[in-house]
Amino acid sequence: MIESHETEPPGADLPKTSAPRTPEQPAVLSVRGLGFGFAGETPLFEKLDFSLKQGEFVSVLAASGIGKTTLFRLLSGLLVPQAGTIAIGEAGDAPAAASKLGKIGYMPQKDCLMPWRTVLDNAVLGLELGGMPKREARRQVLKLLPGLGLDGTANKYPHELSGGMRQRVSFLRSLLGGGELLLLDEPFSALDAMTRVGMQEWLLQVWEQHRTTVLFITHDVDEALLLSDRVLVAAQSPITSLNELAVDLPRPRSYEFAMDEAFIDLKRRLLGLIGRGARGSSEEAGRLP
Amino acid sequence: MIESHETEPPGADLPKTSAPRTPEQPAVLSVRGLGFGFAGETPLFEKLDFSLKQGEFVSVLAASGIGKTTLFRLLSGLLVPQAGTIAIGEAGDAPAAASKLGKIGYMPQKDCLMPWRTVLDNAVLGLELGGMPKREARRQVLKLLPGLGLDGTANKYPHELSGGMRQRVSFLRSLLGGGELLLLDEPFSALDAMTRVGMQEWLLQVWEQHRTTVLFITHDVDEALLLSDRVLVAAQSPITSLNELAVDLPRPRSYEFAMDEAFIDLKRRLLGLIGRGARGSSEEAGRLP
Amino acid sequence: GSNGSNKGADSAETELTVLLDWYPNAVHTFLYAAEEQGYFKEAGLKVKLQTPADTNDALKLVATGKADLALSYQMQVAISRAEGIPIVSVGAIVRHPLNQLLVLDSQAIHSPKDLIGKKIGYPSIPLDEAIVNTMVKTDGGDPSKLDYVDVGWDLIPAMSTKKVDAIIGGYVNHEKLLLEKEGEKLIALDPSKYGVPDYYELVLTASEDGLKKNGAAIKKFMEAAARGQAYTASHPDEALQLLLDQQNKEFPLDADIEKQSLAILLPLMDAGTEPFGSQSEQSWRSIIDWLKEQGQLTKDVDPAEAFRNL
Amino acid sequence: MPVVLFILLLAAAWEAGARMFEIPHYIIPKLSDVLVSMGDNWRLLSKHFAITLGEAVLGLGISAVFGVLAAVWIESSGLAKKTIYPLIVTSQTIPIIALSPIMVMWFGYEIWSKVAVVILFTFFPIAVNTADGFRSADPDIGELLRTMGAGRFDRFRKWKIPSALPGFFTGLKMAAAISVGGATLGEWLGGENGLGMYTKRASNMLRGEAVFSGVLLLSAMGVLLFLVVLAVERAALAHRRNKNE
Amino acid sequence: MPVVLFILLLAAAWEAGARMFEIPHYIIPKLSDVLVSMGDNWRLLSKHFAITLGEAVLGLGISAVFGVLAAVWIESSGLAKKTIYPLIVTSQTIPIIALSPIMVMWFGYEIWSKVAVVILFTFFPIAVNTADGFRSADPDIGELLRTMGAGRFDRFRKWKIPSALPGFFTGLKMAAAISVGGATLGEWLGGENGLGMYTKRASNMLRGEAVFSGVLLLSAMGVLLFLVVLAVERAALAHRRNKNE
Ligand SMILES: Nc1ncnc2c1ncn2[C@@H]1O[C@H](COP(=O)(O)OP(=O)(O)OP(=O)(O)O)[C@@H](O)[C@H]1O
Ligand SMILES: Nc1ncnc2c1ncn2[C@@H]1O[C@H](COP(=O)(O)OP(=O)(O)OP(=O)(O)O)[C@@H](O)[C@H]1O
Ligand SMILES: [Mg+2]
Ligand SMILES: [Mg+2]
Repeated sequence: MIESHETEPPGADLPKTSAPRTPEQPAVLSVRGLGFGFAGETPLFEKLDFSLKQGEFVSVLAASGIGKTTLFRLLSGLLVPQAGTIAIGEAGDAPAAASKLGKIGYMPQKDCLMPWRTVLDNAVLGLELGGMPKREARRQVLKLLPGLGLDGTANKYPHELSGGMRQRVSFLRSLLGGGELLLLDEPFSALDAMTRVGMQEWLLQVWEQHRTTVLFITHDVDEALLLSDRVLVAAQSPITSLNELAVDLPRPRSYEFAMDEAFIDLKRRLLGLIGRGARGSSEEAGRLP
Repeated sequence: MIESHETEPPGADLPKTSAPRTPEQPAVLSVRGLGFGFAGETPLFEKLDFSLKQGEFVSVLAASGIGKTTLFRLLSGLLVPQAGTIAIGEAGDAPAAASKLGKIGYMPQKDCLMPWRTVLDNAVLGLELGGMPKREARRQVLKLLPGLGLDGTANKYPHELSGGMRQRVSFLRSLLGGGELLLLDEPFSALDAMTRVGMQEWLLQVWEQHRTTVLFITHDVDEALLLSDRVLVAAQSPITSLNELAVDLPRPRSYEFAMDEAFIDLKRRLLGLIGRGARGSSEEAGRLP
Repeated sequence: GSNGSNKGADSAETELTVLLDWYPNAVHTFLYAAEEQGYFKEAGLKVKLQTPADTNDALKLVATGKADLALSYQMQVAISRAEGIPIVSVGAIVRHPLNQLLVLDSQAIHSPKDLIGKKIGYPSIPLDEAIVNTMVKTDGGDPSKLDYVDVGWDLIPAMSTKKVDAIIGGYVNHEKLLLEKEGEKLIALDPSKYGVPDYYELVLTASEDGLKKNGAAIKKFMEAAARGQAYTASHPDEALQLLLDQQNKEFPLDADIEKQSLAILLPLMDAGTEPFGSQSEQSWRSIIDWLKEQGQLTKDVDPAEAFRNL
Repeated sequence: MPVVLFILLLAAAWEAGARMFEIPHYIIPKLSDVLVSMGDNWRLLSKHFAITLGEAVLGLGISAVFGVLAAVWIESSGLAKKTIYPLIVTSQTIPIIALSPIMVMWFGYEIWSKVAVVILFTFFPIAVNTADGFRSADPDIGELLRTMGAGRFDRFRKWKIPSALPGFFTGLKMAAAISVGGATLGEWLGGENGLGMYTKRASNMLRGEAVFSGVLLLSAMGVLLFLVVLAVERAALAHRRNKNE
Repeated sequence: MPVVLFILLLAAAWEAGARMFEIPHYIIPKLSDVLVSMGDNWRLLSKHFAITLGEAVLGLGISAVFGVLAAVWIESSGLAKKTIYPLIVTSQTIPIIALSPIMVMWFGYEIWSKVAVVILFTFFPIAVNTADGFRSADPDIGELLRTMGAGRFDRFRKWKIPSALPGFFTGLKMAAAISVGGATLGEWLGGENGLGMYTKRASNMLRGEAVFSGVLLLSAMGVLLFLVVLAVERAALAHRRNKNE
């Protein structure tokens, strides 16, 4: 069950890295022979294999519309694979689809905030479901809001927030939901560079503290390189395999490194992996009426 | 009425640039002494002045939650300024708030697709409102879909699309809506790099063909520099003025230039202008419960 | 269920539920008199008066034992028996027709045959059609030329708004009085004068089972009721006042109208030398024969079984 | 299929219950007797059925038109909202039977008094549900249309109406179910024809089987109208995500 | 304010119309006469008012509980949807008055037969609107809750119920308006008390003024109940974006 596509990151033994990863790390997620397509559509996945190890931070880079969100919905148990298996947790062979639900923190691409709840009550949802008393849950979340740039919004309703603020509330909610595996679907796409860096640092802190395994969809190459242990790239549709790039940069990382030789080299390799995956291309651009 | 914060872009006389811009260009949008804040909140704008000239492509860069979307809603006439005036069109002093509506192509930050309409019927909306027969409008739009990577989706409903596809449909719809001024609120935030480049080139084509004036919100510094004649930066809240950077790069531009000295210099200046505008900061990151 | 003895403080009292034919009015004076004068109590009865939605409900409730007695109509009892509803009449309360054909005086209608070509309103009861048909035929007219309009509940507005020229189904002691109070002049044509057998308008009914089980109590009830009627006949104003007092707590009756009504009713309720409520087989036979003739009975009904003189 | 099964089950329960508990036939007749009576009077019943159906459908149609118009009016004018809406609500609180003389005075004994009662019954659910449907329209789409220069009319057509459709159908379904009750009541206010009249006369003649054949047919008519509306709804909202599964 | 003005206008139209057209007072009395009659019988009327109000409120309360339960059941079970829902629809299509002996047999002449009619009237709009409210819930939020490990119960509580609230209130508002009609009809089926009985008797006595004071009070009661529900709705949905403006 346990696989290792990964080479040991050289920064693993740096003092600040609190979660050392070895090849013996158990697979917390393993996907075998996954096949799926929506009814009446060409399949999105065929015989796809991959796995995540305990405590890994892995990014997924792929073209829009290729099936990333669908993959997340499969992993979280919302959709049922048409072929293959998805196993979550140490005992990689046991659980059925239903049991995936609740073991996962999932941040969907759309914010999906409940319009009838305030920011605070939206963020609190996971704790509430976990059985924490509402008052206590609110108190804890209230303390976290300023760190996300959401101070003063606790009692606002979602339609009174900016797009980026909604995204941050959704992000916070998914983190508080708990679960050993965190699936984040373009969590920072609506944020400006500064806010985004803040969020990334915040996420890394959480990750290191809790040793959660993170699978992270992004369209930002720099972000992928900065955050991940590995980057998975899907270049063709249907997805039959994921190309993989191990990011062997020391941690903690920051955007200061972005000009470093190693980083630029990785970036070049990553861009090479991506290839020309986008469906749209400027050559075909039609004329507006 | 006519102002010129802008220096003549050196690339203006290049053969490929089809829309030469001179300082004499009339202001198509001029904002004077704008003041606005939501009821019970601190104001978002105070005594804000700025203007756009005919045919200009201007980007806005600012932190999440600072008021960009609100500014667009003011410009498009959906919100009414509490102070100051917003004038659109050549006769800069005449029109009242209501008359702005319909003169503008507005792509909102949320996709706002009609869930009961197919992709095709959503995209067609602007033409339909303009009085074009439905059949003809559909025919024209159908030809445009492949250029946006949306081939085969014409008869899908929004909930069957990926996030990036929905964004592209919304983008197409706003372009087809017509209007002399195009307000685009983070139009490409959900797109991967390749698709994004395709869309950017598509947008530039349209812009050059139609000489529309474009005001473009983005969080991507490279994108802003690649597309714009000027970049406006709002660094503090409430916004009392917009810092401005003229992008005097020749057109057509491409990401190949991103490593050029001039580009990197502009980028550094732009990043300097932005400052630390984000509300969130990693120092304040709280602990997860 | 309401029959059987009351297990309360006064266990000697038998409880009887009596369903009225309509909301309480002058025709029920004898019941209120018997109650207020204590005749029921003296007879060891506890009587509960109820107003049902209509008498058909009342008949069915009595038949199933949900109530002990119900005021109903002689013809309705005959029809019930034909439909297999085990109802028996135990007393004739009003001994002659109250339901008469009412015509506005201005219409120049003086006898039933004058109705040819006119509109006759009736309240969704096919029997009423049969009554008018017989009257017209007896009077020498052709009933097939009559124009009936089913006016549902509202007899009086139908006539006063000139939707119909005549109405059947109204009572001479109620609808006629009310219309006259509004200043209309009315002619009432009595069916029994035009070929319809003289029948009992109102009878008191019990079920066959109830009669078996509770016969004694019902007999006592009839005796107490007879005393109530006797009191009403001798002290009409006082008796009526008992009814009015009782009703004014719930709904104010029109004292004037009820007084006139009672004056009309008293002679029609008078059994003469017979005891109050007594019935003749002759009356039952003639009305059953007439109903059969009119095709209103789906099965034959034995007149002797339809009533019981207690 | 399960529905058919369920109906058969109910029918069996009725027949068995009537036999087992020895319920007097004049209270609840045996289903078999009702069906026999129905068979015997088939031609008469179908004539009355057609008449009542006509009243119900006519009333329902008029209600649909005016209910929607009222909802549109309420939605588009603050004054209408403050006047029409309370008036509509009030119209529902008036006990019709108490005012039957007025109904008869105004509409006579012809079909119109029955149609009027049907309208009084069915107008309300259609108007209220449609109005609430309008109100549930996503304001962001409305804003978008405004920026595109869509006037009130276009916004109504392209935004409010599609948004109110599910509510309208909820109202219409309810209205379809109760329209038959309205027609029945209307017939009881006076008239010569229709199943309502049939049941009332049967009831006055104490014919339990005939009453129940009338009631069964009236009920079937209501269910039928409901199903027709349901089918139209299914077709109209086929592609809505959370309508119809 | 415009509402008050509007009511005054209607009142004036009534008074003027009754005077001008010389309609018999037992069909449409003059408003002024009605008010005088109301004043004269004030104590009696308020007693009957209280009784009818009690019936309406009790029936409405029971309907609210069972209507919501039925909607929940319909929402959560495919079988219930296929059986209960048709049953509820059918219950609406049955002409109640035809079955009055059954009502009386089962519920007697006490308050329960009236409450039963109120329930029969009001259960339907509550159940249907609540069920449609459940169906309109955003499936994306439901999916999110599932990923968070929320079971059926939690999803119901935190997603379906808040989503169905507007629909529930639409239904409850309608139910409130018609509950009074149900109570009136129930009283007509038999009873001694209540405003419905009062109007029925008055109508039999050709007392137009008394009929209309009863009708006015019944109407006012319906409007009152409606307004109470409206106020509760306003409070409960205060922060919803497109409810209440
Ligand atoms: N419910 C659905 N029914 C039918 N087709 C669907 C459905 N959801 C998604 N699809 C299709 O599946 C494909 C993959 O969609 P998905 O949302 O997984 O893409 P994605 O990789 O997340 O893209 P993006 O980066 O734009 O979010 C798309 O072509 C989309 O049209
Ligand atoms: N309808 C509203 N009512 C009250 N406050 C609002 C409303 N809409 C926006 N705001 C507030 O106004 C501020 C600016 O919002 P706006 O959407 O303009 O931000 P933005 O610059 O577009 O941010 P982003 O980049 O995240 O989209 C935010 O603090 C937000 O909470
Ligand atoms: Mg996606
Ligand atoms: Mg924004």
